[in-house]
Amino acid sequence: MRRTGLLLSSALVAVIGLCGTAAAQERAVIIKGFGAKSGVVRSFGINSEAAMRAAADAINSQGGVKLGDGTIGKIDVEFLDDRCTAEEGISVVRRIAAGPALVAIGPGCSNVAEPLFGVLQRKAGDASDSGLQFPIFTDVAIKGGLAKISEWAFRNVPSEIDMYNALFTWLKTKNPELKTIFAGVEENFAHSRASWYAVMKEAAPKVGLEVKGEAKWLLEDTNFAQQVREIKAASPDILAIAAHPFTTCGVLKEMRRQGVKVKLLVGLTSSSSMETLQGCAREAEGIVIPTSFAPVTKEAEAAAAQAAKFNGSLDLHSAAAYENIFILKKVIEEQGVLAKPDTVQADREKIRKGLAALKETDGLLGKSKRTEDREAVKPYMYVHAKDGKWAVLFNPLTN
Amino acid sequence: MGFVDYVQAIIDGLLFGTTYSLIGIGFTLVFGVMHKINMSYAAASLAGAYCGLIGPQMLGLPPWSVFPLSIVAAGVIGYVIYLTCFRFIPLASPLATLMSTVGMLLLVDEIVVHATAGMPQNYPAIYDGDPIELGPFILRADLVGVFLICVVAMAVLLALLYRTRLGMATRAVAQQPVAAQLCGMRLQAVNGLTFVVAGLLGGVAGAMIGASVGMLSPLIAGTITVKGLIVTVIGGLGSIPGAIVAGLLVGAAENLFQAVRNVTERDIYVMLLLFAFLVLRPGGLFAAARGRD
Amino acid sequence: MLEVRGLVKHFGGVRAVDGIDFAIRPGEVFGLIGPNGSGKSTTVNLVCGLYAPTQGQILFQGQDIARVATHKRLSLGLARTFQNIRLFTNLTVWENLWMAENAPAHRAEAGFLKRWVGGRGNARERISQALEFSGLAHRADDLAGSLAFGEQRRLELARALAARPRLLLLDEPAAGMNAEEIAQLDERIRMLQQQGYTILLIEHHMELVMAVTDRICVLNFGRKIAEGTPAQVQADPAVRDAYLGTGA
Amino acid sequence: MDFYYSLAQIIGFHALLGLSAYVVLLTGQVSLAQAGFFAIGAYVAAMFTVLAGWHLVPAMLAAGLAAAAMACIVGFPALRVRGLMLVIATLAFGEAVRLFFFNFDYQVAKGEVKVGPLGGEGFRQIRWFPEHGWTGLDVMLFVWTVVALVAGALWWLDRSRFGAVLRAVGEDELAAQSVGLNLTAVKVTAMTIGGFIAGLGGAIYAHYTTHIEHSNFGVLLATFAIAYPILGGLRNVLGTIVAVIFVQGFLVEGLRFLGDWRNLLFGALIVLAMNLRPNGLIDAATARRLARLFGREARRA
Repeated sequence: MRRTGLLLSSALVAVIGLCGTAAAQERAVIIKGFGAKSGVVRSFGINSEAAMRAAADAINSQGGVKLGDGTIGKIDVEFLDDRCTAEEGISVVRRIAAGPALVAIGPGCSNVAEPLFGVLQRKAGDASDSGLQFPIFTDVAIKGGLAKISEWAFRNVPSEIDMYNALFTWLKTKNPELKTIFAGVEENFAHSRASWYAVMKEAAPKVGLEVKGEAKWLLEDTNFAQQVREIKAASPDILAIAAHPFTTCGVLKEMRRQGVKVKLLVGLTSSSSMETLQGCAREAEGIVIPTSFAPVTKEAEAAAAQAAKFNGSLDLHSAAAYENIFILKKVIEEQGVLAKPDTVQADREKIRKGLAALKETDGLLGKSKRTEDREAVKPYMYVHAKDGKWAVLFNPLTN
Repeated sequence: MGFVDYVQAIIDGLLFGTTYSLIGIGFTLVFGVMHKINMSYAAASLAGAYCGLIGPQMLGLPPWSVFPLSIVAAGVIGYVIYLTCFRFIPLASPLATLMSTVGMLLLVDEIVVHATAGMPQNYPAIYDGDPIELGPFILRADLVGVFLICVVAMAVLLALLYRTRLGMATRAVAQQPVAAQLCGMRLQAVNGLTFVVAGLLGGVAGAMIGASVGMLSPLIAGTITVKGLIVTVIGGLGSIPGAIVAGLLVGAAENLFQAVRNVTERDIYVMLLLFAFLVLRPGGLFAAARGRD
Repeated sequence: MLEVRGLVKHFGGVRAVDGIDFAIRPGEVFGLIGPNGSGKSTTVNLVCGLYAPTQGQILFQGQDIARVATHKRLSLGLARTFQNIRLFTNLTVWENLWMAENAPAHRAEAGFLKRWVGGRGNARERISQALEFSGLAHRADDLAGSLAFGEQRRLELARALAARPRLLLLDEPAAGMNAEEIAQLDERIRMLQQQGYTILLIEHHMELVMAVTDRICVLNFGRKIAEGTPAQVQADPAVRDAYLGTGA
Repeated sequence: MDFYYSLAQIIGFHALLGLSAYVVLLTGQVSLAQAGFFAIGAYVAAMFTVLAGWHLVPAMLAAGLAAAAMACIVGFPALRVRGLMLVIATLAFGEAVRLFFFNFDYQVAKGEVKVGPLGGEGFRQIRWFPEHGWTGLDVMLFVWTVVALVAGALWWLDRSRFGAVLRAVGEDELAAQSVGLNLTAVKVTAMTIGGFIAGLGGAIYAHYTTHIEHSNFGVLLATFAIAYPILGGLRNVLGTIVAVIFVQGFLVEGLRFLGDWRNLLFGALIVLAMNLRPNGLIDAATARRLARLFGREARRA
């Protein structure tokens, strides 16, 4: 154990030394990122890390953060891999909390976020609850309603309920001939399930769409002949696919083979990433997905270019990581965070209070609202796959 | 759900089951020769298929080049696995090779993840036309092609095992390793070659899985490993015909369970069926006749 | 003591044992001999329960044990050694002997818990005696697998004896032994007989069999072809044919 | 410090998982069902503390007993198969357990929210430790008390006749039968003990993560369960615990500073370890050296 600690601390020293931000008059403001950088969701981790580094770089090069005692703070980002498992996620955050970091941004997977938030103290200041007291500001894990588990948990992820309600309303006014909807659901992925059963299936009837049922499959399934026949039998106008890119593509390919066509495809927010296009650009052509990010504003374009410099691409997930750093900068300045070694716990409490007090935050696409439950209501738009790229179909902000 | 649907479900399952058969044969082949299980086999087969993608994606070769490249790559990976997980571990430690190949499985998977960032990769189909219609039933044309390629691969394998000197050596080593050595066969060379042959076959399997799914993702490796092992034991350890039949059986059974019940319960029944099968018929479908001691 | 009636065992189409009868009287050394493949080993395996007979009865002290589970036969008083020694090679010599402590005699001496999860103390005395008897006392703490061949044979015999059986099955105990070792074995078998053990000896080594047994049963092709004292059997022409292979 | 307490907890419940496989492995059975028993323990304990409001200790015992009962039931049919067949049969059983929890809903209203296992959504808010004000140190001491009790019991069992019996059965079933050992009883007992230990481990796991779902208990966890005793060597319980520390403490946490390389090295180091030490990290020679260290005459030459 001691050796592990030794190795770790020497590594930390090395990282800090390399970054070269800890110059004499400045103080390092340590923000840690964590998420999956191994396994099938590795791209999430790579992009989030790149976005955080890009944001930190942007802030540091524009003068850094003004700390409570007037010193200039430079943001120092390090990203840790949790392999998308609950155990490691908890362990990583405890490791971060044991160090000088003021706040952590992550995780990437909802199945890490849920247990992790459970480990945190439920009500801040509740002495009878020995849960961890450390602020977490989630960028990626998107499953609905998780932040209400703990007062130390904050999220800046899009609210699927709002996005899909609006999307269906818009679709219905734009194309009144669309009458029925059918879904394909990845049953063993909590987020995908929730997106259909708790979000889309509720939203569709409100705009007069008839729900014709759903076909089900599993995250790692490879054969969709049966499900596609169910889709064919239902012959819906709209097919909503609540699944991640791998099975989304699998189903779309099987539909092409069986010659099944629907008037409109709607996808899961998380699938509006490069993965889908990497896997099945041809079949996914035309799929409509609501998303909280596309490089449509000047800020967003600049941010995307910045992230690319750090070998990552900005999508709806990593854009949140980018925004989070800026939000945290604002909170740190407002709350007078000191970032001194002996004020770590007080600083964390200040950040928690600051985040909780926010009613509105700046984002790459515009203002986001914050809810009582520490969640965000982010601006969104609809994108569709066109010629192997994501293109904006409709942007409620500008129209 | 009517009768036609159930039959259609079975047909789909049978066609898809051929890929399970190929993986099952690879497991069984190595088991037959070394009496050891190579847990990393399915992952290595998929890794071979991934390597095939280097051709069209990075070297600008035509799309069909993925298939031969996948096969060759998988053969090479097979030999590397032999060297790293079997060659230097004493024969008397079966648990050690079990564990080393599990380590290899994790390693191979992670290499693939690092190379692709875990993103699914488009994989060309072997045939991209309309499905074949037989009365009320629909057959995926490309899967029929995959089925035929699998059958050819198996036939080549059987010919190799029963018609060539290498095959004879392999079988000799499998049955009487000491006697075979006394007859001048180099045990290590034969074992290594078995891994190459199994690897080549795995390459066919990996490529065909990629072609029939239309994509590759590290997500598949786990499923294919479990399915391959199931097929191997249902077919009877070391039995190639057994693995073929069992692959089709597993493919058909899981699709039927899915049609009759639903997808979330499907695998429970597959697993319980397997458990019951193993307990009631511990030797598998094509168990080698047990002699007296 | 042990009586076998009409014992039949088929393996698929092969009639390994095809209707054998014999009876062993208490206190005698009974030999079972025959050429290779005559069904000797199968008979032993039937008696100790590794195979279930296709037909026939195996009466041990008047009780039919043909369907009794293998491990229970030991507690009835039936212990054996194997042709190709089967020791627990990764256990020590001492522990090998400890394993057999499951006979009725031990049950009477120690309760369930003491027997199963108890330490070594309560078995120490008995096991040292067994070690002394087989001349292995100096190797008690060595792994069984590290013993020399002859020592392994002795250990296996000691293990069988540790169960204090009424009938001891010795399956080719002289296999692979040199003349000196066989002489020792001869002596040991006689000693066991004096101590009151009944012994079923399956053996290829004719000199040994003729020297130590009281009666002999000769098998060929799964059938009994002769039974009697060593002298009677040696004089039997059918036995000579079977061994010399000359058709009558 | 809290991080190290947390890491020690992880090592603790993984050690229980490994020890559960160790007992079964002694009888020569490679069981991939341990993750299933672990899952049963996790769900049962969590249901008792969250839904019924029990204290953790009785809930853990109940979890252990439930897992043991299931292991006992599985033990009987599984006896009929050996070797790789057994590996797959137990794998099938473990997966069936996992998939059962994937389809298992049992929710009870508690205040304004519903709690309890909910199929694919999992079972959240298993917060017995923080709700009762246990600090990281308390939890760690508790976990390691359990581990020490279990490891101690197994150590003692290993030295008793029963331990030798387990090894004897693992080595040669035929000979074991012929010296009067009841294979069924021995193997099923080993399975049951293993199930109990896995159940305890699962109970701790559920309360460590506060949220459990079926996907936590898959084939990977089952593989780890057998990996610990194999990596550690079957000489004694220490091997398993050393292996858990090697994997969880070194490969997972200790190498974290390597960032991207860590996960690649994970598999590679397992391969390397098996090449260098095919009989486990603590093999016969090491065990002898350890014994000498404690001033005792080596028992196994």
